[in-house]
Amino acid sequence: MRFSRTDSGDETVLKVDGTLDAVTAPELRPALDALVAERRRLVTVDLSALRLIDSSGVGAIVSLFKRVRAEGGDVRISGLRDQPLAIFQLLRLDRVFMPGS
Amino acid sequence: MRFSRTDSGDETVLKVDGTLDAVTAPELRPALDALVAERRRLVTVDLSALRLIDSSGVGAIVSLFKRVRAEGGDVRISGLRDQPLAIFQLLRLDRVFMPGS
Amino acid sequence: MIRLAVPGRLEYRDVVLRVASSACKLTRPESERADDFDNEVVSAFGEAFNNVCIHGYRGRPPGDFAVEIDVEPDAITLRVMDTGHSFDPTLAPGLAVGALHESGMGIYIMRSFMEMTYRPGRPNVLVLTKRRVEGSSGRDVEAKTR
Amino acid sequence: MIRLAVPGRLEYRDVVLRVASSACKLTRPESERADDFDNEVVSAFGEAFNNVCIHGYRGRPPGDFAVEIDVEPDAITLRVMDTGHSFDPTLAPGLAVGALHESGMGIYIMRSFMEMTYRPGRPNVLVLTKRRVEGSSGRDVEAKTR
Ligand SMILES: Nc1ncnc2c1ncn2[C@@H]1O[C@H](COP(=O)(O)OP(=O)(O)O)[C@@H](O)[C@H]1O
Ligand SMILES: Nc1ncnc2c1ncn2[C@@H]1O[C@H](COP(=O)(O)OP(=O)(O)O)[C@@H](O)[C@H]1O
Repeated sequence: MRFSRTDSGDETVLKVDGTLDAVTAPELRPALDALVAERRRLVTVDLSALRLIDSSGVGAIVSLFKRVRAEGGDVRISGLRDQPLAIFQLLRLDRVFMPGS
Repeated sequence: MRFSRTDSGDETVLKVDGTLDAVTAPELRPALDALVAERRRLVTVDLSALRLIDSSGVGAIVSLFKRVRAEGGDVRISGLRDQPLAIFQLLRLDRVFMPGS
Repeated sequence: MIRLAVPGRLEYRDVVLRVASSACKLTRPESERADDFDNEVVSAFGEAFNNVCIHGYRGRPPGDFAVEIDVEPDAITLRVMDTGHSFDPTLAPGLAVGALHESGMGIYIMRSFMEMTYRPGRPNVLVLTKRRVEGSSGRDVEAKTR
Repeated sequence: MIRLAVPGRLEYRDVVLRVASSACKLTRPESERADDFDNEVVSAFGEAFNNVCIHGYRGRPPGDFAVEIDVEPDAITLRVMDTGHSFDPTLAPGLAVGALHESGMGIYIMRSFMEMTYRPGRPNVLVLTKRRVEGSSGRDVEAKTR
């Protein structure tokens, strides 16, 4: 797993590549906590280069979503495909994170 | 393994992607035999998208080399990198197939 | 049959999932590419592995995570064995669809994507099976989990 | 320890090599990428697998190809076992460097890239070992095979 964060105005793009799972989700936590602490308005999680996610990875993103919303912000997901798309569809989370689609 | 052949004048570029090994080298044989039968002058084997090769794969390319040379032609390799490069260097074949480098 | 055993520790997750993913390829003609079948098998099996490491060996030195994989044309069976805590999978909370869970999704993912049976014991044996359906696609999943 | 067993047939090559390649990652910090070490281990081990399938089980129904992989920080040991024909690796023809061989390169590749021992028996046991050398790179290979 590798991630990169890009801020522009009120929006933050968090790009997460590789595998987000029980092994790597804990490594992402501090970056997620920082987004909440900084009360970012709009967080777009770019998963276009994510190959694999598991329930721990989904849990980390859902936790981010709840906490950012609690501060009045929003979280979107972009670029979902392949195995991560299958998981988000199964859990009906595609509608939560991609309300337009 | 996937391969594609492109002829332009006297030159043929044979691009081999993926893995060329004991499993897949036999699948490439008919394409190699055709190059020999057609007495191609210059064959460039493009290995820029080859991830893995083994001694069977090397054997197939060496066999192509010998037979094309016997007909007065030549075989070059382009794009060698990673594991395939390590194998060609070990066997001192990089000098045979990339005489300029 | 493919047999694999690793210590029941999360650091072996990549080894274990690569075997499952490569085994999936043996269920179809070489020309076909990875598809929903593979994604669903790897997803379900990955949750089984996590659970053994996280729950099965919680509070004790980790034993092995062992798996026997049977590959047929069009079907795969993964027989997972561990010597950790047993559990009752029927007690796993049903998932309120669309609700925002942060955990408790593992067994739901396994059951949705594959046939699953569990027999507690020494070892505990969890069997995950999936058959390729003629003309199947992601749409199958929707139907099955409704 | 990682233990893997598959039928000694070439179609299992991908399964077997993916395990070795993933095991290599366990020998280094997560941040470092695949490197010469991995390439050389996978190359050598792939030749060992081919030889068991092609020569070991020639003319008989294939038994298993089994491997035990020991991973330490900075080193890997692969212990390959098969129940096929035995052979004498010291009789393998030395390779005339730069000559155009079409076969007979497998044992040379194994010996060049890893430490190798072989003990014929039931099972035959081939052990391949490699240690990461401080500040090592592809240049090591040149030195070692000269
Ligand atoms: N292999 C296992 N060994 C022991 N307990 C398990 C195992 N798998 C699951 N469980 C139990 O079932 C519960 C539900 O599992 P799961 O749906 O995967 O969600 P989560 O792992 O997020 O709790 C776990 O919290 C745990 O108590
Ligand atoms: N696992 C094995 N079982 C039986 N014989 C083997 C085995 N590995 C190698 N050999 C013998 O050693 C010879 C040299 O092997 P190798 O250097 O890998 O080249 P190649 O496989 O191309 O012949 C083989 O031709 C075979 O006779």
